[in-house]
Amino acid sequence: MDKTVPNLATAVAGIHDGATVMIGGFGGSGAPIELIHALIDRFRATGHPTGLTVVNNNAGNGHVGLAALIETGMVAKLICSFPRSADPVVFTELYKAGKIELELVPQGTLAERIRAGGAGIPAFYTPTGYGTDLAAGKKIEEFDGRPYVQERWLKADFALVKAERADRMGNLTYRAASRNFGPLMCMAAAETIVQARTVVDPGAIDPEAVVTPGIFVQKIVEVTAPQQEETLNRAGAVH
Amino acid sequence: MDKTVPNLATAVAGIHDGATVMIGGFGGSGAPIELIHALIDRFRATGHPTGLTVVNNNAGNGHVGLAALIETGMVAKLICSFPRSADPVVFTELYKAGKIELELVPQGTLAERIRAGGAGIPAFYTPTGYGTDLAAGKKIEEFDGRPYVQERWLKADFALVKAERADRMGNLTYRAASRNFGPLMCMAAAETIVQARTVVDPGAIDPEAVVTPGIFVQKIVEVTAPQQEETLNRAGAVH
Amino acid sequence: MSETLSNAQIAWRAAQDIADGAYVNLGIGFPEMVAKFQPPGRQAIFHTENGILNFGEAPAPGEEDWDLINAGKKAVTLKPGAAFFHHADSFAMVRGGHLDVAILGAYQVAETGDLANWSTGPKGVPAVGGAMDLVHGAKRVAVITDHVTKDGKPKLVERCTLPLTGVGCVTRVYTSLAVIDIAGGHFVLREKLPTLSLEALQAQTGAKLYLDGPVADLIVPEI
Amino acid sequence: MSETLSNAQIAWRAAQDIADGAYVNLGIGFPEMVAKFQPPGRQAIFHTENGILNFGEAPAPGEEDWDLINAGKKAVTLKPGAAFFHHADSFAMVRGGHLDVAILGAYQVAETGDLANWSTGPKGVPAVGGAMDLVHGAKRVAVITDHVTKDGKPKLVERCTLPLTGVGCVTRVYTSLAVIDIAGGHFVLREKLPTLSLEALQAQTGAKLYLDGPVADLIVPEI
Repeated sequence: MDKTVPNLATAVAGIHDGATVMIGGFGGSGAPIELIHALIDRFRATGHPTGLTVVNNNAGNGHVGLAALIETGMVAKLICSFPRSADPVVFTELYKAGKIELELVPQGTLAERIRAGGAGIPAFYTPTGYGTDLAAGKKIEEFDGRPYVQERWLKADFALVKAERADRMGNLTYRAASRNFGPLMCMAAAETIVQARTVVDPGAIDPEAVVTPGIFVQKIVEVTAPQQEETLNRAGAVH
Repeated sequence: MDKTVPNLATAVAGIHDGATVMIGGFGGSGAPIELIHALIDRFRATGHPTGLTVVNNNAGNGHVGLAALIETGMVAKLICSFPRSADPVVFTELYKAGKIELELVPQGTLAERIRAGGAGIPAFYTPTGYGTDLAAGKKIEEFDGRPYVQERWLKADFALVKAERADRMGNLTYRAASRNFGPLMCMAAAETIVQARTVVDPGAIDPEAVVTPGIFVQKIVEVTAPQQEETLNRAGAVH
Repeated sequence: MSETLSNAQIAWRAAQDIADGAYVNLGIGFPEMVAKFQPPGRQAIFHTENGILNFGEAPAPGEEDWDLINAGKKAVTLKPGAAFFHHADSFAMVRGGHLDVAILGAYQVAETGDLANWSTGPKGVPAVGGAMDLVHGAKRVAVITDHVTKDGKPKLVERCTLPLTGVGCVTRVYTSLAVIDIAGGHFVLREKLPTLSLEALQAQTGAKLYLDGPVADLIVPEI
Repeated sequence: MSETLSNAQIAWRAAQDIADGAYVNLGIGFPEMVAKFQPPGRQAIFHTENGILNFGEAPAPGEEDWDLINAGKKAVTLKPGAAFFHHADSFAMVRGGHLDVAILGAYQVAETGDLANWSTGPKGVPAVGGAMDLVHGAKRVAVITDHVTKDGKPKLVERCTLPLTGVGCVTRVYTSLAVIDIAGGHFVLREKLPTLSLEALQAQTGAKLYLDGPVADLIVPEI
């Protein structure tokens, strides 16, 4: 079994118009910059994919990675918890112009909805958001005398995730806090596409140390020197 | 911060009559034999605790560990998925005599209910059990045209868990498949009591390798040569 | 009595339908035997509910590590690329639709796809384990079973009379006599022992067998 | 205008109530300052939503590891005994009641314990982050804030007029003038600046201040 693909272009080739795409990362930590840029390059060359629904915690920074993806106009809808940031002009302008739809989800609910999608749990109850605008129209149920909001699972056609090490069967480890949404998105997507700094043979990752078991991963591409969104933005990079 | 306690007796001293106690392990793998035996010893010496509700996947084997705990009569109710096993006479006889209550829960639902208890999710929906006797009387809701069963969280006053390594702050690793219910029960109990084969100083466990973060652990006792239920039973041990 | 397949032969037949690289859960007991009969050149990845992916055969007697067991509490070994995980992640794999195939035993299977395999009724201690979870989520849920009970009663029935494990979940049944798909609320016969007439098979089956295209000969090696 | 505490002094006061060994989440921005003022001999364990327990101070400029950041996306360092985990586990800690204290900023706090701290209204891009999660689950949810807005309006009110973050969640408010508990639907005054009269404090507070026992002097060091 070998889930590696030869290059970034091949890795993202199957993402179709209108797809829901989960993109890992919290700010720049864990952002799969190279996979996102490969998707942008494909769009510039072919006009596809377009009309994407993107799930991420944020809306990107500067003009690289997620911000650059949004800037192309490929993204019809963003599902996220915090689309405001240091340099959010790209999303803010499109949003104010009515050119991109926003579904705002509390961060913990976003994480839990993605996990639920991966775990086959169609709905769950959470105290988060009860009594606020973000629970408007949602089903409320009381348990042990306390009200909770019903939230639905979130699934995706694709996930783009950045890992530290991958073996060819798809077992993954992450680096520090870049783990964040990665393990959840791997579970919730029909096709999970991983960029890993190192690809190793099965057996090279201790079974105890595996964070994402290979069953949740479909494609792996090695990116040996991944770029960091924060570093790119400090250098004023534009993709 | 140092969550270690000097010995097994101290570790289980706070478990009160009528408490709900989650006990880790799947069969003998991960069964915290020494903690269970310390609880039995306390009961024999003091008559307490009694009237316990125990949550475990099974009902024990032979006359050690969970089976021995049940045999003492300390357990009023068992919540588990599979109380039948190679040598189940203890539970079977008490159950048939009406001396112990059983709540039978499908294994995946049991795991998810415990996780929900730890994660502050009071209820969730699962396809598991729909249309079966085990969903009788439970709330059903349809999502995307498919019916699901509503299940409630499961929490405990105490959890008894076997770990491989613990640092003094409560960060844990497990050994092989003995991980099973441990990380979930640590989350779901008000007081999690861990027996670890090795206790190390904070910093000795790689932050990437931590399976249970210390926030989920309250007490740690070092048991350097833990006994294995399977090995004890093959030797005909009785506690 | 007509010729019937042995358990090993039923397991062999089921194994032929497992693709290379498939993620597979084999139920406790008889279904575990399927792992032995993977065709050459194919390697499935086996999942066990208690938290291992890619485990292998039993170790030599005396070499057991009792922390390294499968859902049947038998000692196993690891293959390269194995992973450990906790029970909630394990059943996320099951319920979340990540397994390609689950192969289970059965007391009864109905033409509706309903399965009864966990309880023979109110006597004794009830025990369900992971059976009710495994019938949901796997992309394909197959059953391997003798075609009839020990006393000759049909196990393939119109409606299960024993307590259900799951509703409408089974899509294929490998029996000691035939290979039968379940589709549209019907048993659809795909393969039968060449020595067995359709009438004789129908006589041992508790619901109508439908045909949808040719019925192949069910041919298995001597094992 | 009467004397008021600086942000650092408010943060200092809040830090005095954090026990040794407490698990603490500090909201983005002003609340992060609380970490600087832990009393000698006490060490709290800080949690950040993006998946770290027991992180420490910022690294020296140029030493940043941008995979090692906090919820405010600022670079941090690790203390011995740190752990990484994914977002669902991180919010399990929050929602599941495992944090001892969460300290957050506020636009408005109501005497009911309602908090508004995520949106100043319909203009601009809405962004909530983890705020709505953090107000649920922590054993104690405290707010640190100026007592009034920049233009002198009360931030402690009968009912919030801004969009709510959570209902009935705040139990203590540390302001630039006072320390106030929320109990039984009332603001209960615990401490106030010694130079400030009760009447002057009430005049700057948008809901009635209740007394329940003596009011202590709010005394903080020069920082």
